[in-house]
Amino acid sequence: MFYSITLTHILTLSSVLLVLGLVGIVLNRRNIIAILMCLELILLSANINLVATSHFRADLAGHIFTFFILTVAAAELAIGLAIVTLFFRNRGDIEIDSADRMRG
Amino acid sequence: MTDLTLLFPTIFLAVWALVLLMYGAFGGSARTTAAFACFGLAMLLVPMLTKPAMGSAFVLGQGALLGFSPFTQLAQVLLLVLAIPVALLAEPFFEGRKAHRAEIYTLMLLSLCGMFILTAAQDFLPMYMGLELMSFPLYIMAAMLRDRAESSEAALKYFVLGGLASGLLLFGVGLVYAATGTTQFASLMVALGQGGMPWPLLSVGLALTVLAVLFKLSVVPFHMWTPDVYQGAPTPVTAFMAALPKLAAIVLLVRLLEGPLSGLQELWQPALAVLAAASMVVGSVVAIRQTDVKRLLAWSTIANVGFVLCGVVAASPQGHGGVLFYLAVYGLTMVGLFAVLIELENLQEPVTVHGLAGLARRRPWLATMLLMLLFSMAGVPPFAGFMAKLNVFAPLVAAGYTWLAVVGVMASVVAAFYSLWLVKTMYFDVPSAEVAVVAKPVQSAQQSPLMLVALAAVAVVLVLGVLPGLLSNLTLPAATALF
Amino acid sequence: MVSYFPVLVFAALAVGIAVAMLVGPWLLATFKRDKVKTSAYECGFEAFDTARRTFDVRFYLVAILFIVFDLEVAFLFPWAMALEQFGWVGFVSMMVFLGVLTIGFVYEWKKGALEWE
Amino acid sequence: MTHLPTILILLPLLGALAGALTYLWPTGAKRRSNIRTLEHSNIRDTIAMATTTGSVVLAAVLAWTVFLSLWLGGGAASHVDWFTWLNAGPWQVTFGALTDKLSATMYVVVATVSACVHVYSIGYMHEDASRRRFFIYLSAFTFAMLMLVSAPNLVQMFLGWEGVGVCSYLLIGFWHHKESANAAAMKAFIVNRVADAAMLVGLFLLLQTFGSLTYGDIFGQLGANTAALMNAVTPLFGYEVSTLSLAALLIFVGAMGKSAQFGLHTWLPDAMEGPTPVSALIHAATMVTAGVFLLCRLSPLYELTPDVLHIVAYVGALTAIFAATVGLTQTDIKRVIAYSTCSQLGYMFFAIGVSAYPAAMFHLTTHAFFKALLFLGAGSVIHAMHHEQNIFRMGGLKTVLPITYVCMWLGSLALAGIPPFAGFFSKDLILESAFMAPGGWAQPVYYVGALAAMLTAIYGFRIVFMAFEGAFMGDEKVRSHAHESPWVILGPMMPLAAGAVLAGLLLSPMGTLEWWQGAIVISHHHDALHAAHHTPAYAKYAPLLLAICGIAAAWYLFAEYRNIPRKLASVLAIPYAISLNKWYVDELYDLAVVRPTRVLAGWLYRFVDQEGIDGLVNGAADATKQAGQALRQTQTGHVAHYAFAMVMALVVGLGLLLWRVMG
Repeated sequence: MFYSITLTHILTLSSVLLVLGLVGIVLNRRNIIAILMCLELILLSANINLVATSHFRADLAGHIFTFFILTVAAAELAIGLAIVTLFFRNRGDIEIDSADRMRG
Repeated sequence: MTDLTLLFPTIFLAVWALVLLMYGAFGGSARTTAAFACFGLAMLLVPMLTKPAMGSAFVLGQGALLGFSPFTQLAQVLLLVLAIPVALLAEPFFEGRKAHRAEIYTLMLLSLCGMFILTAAQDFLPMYMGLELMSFPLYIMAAMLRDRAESSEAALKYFVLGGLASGLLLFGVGLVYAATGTTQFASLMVALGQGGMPWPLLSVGLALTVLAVLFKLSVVPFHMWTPDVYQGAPTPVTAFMAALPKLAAIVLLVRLLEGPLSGLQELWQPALAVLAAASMVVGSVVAIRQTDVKRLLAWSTIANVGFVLCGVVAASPQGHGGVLFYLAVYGLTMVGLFAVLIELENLQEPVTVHGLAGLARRRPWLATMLLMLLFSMAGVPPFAGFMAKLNVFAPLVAAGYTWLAVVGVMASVVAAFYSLWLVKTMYFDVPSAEVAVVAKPVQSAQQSPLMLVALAAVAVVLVLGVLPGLLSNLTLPAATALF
Repeated sequence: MVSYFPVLVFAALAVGIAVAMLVGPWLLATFKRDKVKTSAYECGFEAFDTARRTFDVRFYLVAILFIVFDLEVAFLFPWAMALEQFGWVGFVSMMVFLGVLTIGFVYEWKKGALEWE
Repeated sequence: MTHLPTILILLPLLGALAGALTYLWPTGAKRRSNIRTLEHSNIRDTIAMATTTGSVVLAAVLAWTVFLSLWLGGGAASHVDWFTWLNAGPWQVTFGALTDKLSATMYVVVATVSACVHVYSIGYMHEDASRRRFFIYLSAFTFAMLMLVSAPNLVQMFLGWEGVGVCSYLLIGFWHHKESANAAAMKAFIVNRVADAAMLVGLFLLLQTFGSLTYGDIFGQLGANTAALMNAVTPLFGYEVSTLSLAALLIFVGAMGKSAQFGLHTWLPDAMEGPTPVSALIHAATMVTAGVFLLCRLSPLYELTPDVLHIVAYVGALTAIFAATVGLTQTDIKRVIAYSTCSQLGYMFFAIGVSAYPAAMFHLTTHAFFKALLFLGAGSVIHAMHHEQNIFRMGGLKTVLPITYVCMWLGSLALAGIPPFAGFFSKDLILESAFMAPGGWAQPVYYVGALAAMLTAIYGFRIVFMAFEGAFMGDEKVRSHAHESPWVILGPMMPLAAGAVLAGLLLSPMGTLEWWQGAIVISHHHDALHAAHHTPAYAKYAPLLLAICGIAAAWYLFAEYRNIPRKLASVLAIPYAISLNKWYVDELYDLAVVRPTRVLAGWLYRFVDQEGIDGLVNGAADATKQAGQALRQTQTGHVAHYAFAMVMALVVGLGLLLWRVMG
């Protein structure tokens, strides 16, 4: 049973995660932090793709790629948090729907 | 061991950025940092022009991580040439708002470093790293005016949507990797070179990677962040975003399409044609209903990206040469326009369409420069903008995409309309009473580099309009080397 | 399944130690309860309060700084394992990486980001 | 040495730019009114005059150096590339300077006359408040003209062609406060535009046929695949027309406009509204000869299209006789000379028509000297007479203007073709070539030309005698103030006078094909020039005899018995009216072209433009605006909406992609 897990299964899993992340961003009407979490989810789904492929194809490139993504994702999150903080200081809340001063 | 001289410009930018960061942290003033930044960029031009290095760096297996072709080289030189005037814009803007920080130059240099990596990437890994290194500083720079709500809102929107795009890119890379077992462009080209349609997994993965680039280019329908971000970001940052990343991203797009994806031309050519048409039409049409000048320029950027894509769709040396030509001219025009806008903001002129009324009377010099740059944007000969449009439409017709050229010319007419509308407002409309009161009186001496930048932009736009050969003699061979 | 035997041993050991550490104090130690000792451990928050209140923004700052430095370890572990095969090139590369991180660290120190107040 | 042509071409441009820079000179206090005072702009005017005149004089010296080193120094033709202007794949346009005998001759003509005119203008325009502008235009014109003649390809040639057109427009309308000057400038521009449109089509045809507009490429292909190219056809209104002939004809139409040939000549007499130095430089010596030059330059092309050459010959002959008859009755001194220019250009064209290109170029050169001299002389008279231009209000001026009188005599003798003056040699050669053209088809042209030669002598000396001989017929007050012009005006006329006397003798080798060293090509099938040596004596001397008779008649009619012409006019009322009204060409155009166009335009404006197109355009504009508004509403400002749009686009795009890939 355990051995019957193939790359396809894992790609399906990662796709589900991706869709969860996308839906989270699109449907979320309240919290910016949740959007950051959804972004992380998308990145992680990509990581799963890479690691799984790396494993099944016995190729190291995917692993290396994943390390880089992790680091970059951390930096991205740091910037995201900083922007959210700034936004909070200017507005007094972090509701994503309040960010609609500019439109049209 | 890799030949480091190939990487010298990229490494130099990163090191110089860190040096400036430390200089600023240990008490260096923002003004001197600005000078050092521009000095460094100018110095870097010397080796890049005199000793253009060609070849591959970090060779692994069939391919390499980075590759330097004439196309990449020329794109990097153009990026550098555009970066210098943009860096000059920051000081006069931020000084007046007591928000001039040394960090902005570090960020600019780092973003430029990212673009250098992006334009040379031969593998999805450096492509991703370059894309993020280019984008992260942009997110931060957009938020640089810390007490303006618009500034942080712009940064937030840019960040969220940019993060989404790069997430999709990574997912796509994962799929490509799963399908082919490689992330290198060269190996991918081999894998795709078998002929026939690619299997679904691979095609979805490739589409997702291209999407991320289209997002950076703000191609319709991935454009929606653009107006909000351009409007909210500090004006020099907007200039930076309008001029530089577009060039870097299009170079990557061209290298992707003419490299690994060259076998799939029948797939991407019609798709890009549709997107180009949509961008030209939507960008031009929405622009005519704008009231904020920065926002109007953002929509015009979207339209201009559509024009540029026309050259990509042509998929010929002439087309890709025209792309570089167009973006160089467009970037410079944008920088010039934003220089004038900053000067107007500093003079407390309202930068809305109606606020420009009567500008020709109040500030004849600024109005004249604005006029010339807008004419160039509208594609009026003898300005360079006309030659730029010609250089993308002609190859398009040669490639058999006459319908797209027709759409393009019609969109140009609409685009010309809003440019000339601004000119008309400046020259013939009577200002409302408030404007006359708010605007500062004419200052006797302008000591800022803004006028210098705007004048230089006007001069180059004129010279290239009359002598397009000066630039197209460079772009055409560079693009020919792609094939 | 033989190859998973070490895991079983590992699991058994872990459970054993955990149980020992829980049971040991209960057998050996004396108990003097007071109010602080019995309250739940939280850094700077009331333990039982509305969960909707906002966090102090300085927590975010620390989090931001932490995230970045946290991840260098992800590089350091594999690097340390394979250093022998990298040779000097690998060593110098990592030193450059750490040097860049150090510059970031120096920067935030100089900017006073590490001060709580 | 190789860069001398480049330098001499750029010098006038530099002069003009330096002159233009004086406008940036800080003016100090802002002037309240727009009225310029002479004192105010004096220094800047002087600087502008010095830079423009100096640079053009220097250019003239260099032009002679280049010319003489090519002719006597045995130098070879040279070609310098400046830069590549357009690089559109296989089609390249490289600007440069092609210096062979043909262009070197034009350098000399253009630069010499221009230098004389510049110096002359210092005196002639010294009372004009905006003379600085005048000098800048003059130098700019000289530059454009040099660009035209030095061009190694038809693109640069066309740029110069349009450049001289613009400068001519600006200079004709120089006195823009005069309604008539504005109208004349517009007329010149519009008539030339009609011709240029034809020429552009011709150039496109050449580009399509040869894939290049560089002379070298075109001539090379003409030599290599002569037969194939001659058989090439272009469909036109259901007929198949020889491509080469069509292109040659269209380019000739362009040349007709610039060189004021019959049908497109109407702008030239009106162009006399410009200051007289302009008439001397542009409308006598240089710009109007550009058409002649161009056809000579393209001689390898025209030699393959004999049918077009016949048309050229007939148009030239018609122009020669037409302008000569009109010149007989005009009263404005400058208009008479203008018609004479028109007529002489007709000679040049029919020389080309009989393949005697060297004769045409020879006449172009000699004509430049004596016609510029005549114009400058006329200018001197006008200057002395306080802008009186009607020769019937002059008379007996030889005592007042002795030097001008002599100059006018020399110029008129050269014009009439009396040996040993310049015009004799070149005109003689042209007429002989026409007479001896193989097959004799051009003999009618010869007779027309000989008749025109007599008329030329009559109207040429008509001005001299009316203005300088006999009794004064104008306002006594004007005469009492009249005086000989200063030397700054007379001086520049001296080199031109020398040219009018000597050019024909000295430059007579120009009349042979060998002298041009390959710059001109003549097919051996129609080498009229060579046959001209064997002209029978009666044909050779008849024109000279006619010309002498003409001078005698002029003396009889306009100096001795001045009342005879009036009687003649009443006896020959109909021919007189036709001549006086310039064959009613302007009236015909007014009736056939201008009025119908106006009526049609008015009708189109009311019914098609205002109601149809404006309605359509405004409708389209409104629709666009509404679309913009609608699309604007989709830009809600909410990140989630933007992300949703992205994801939806992605889903749709991927769906299409998968459908395409799998299906």
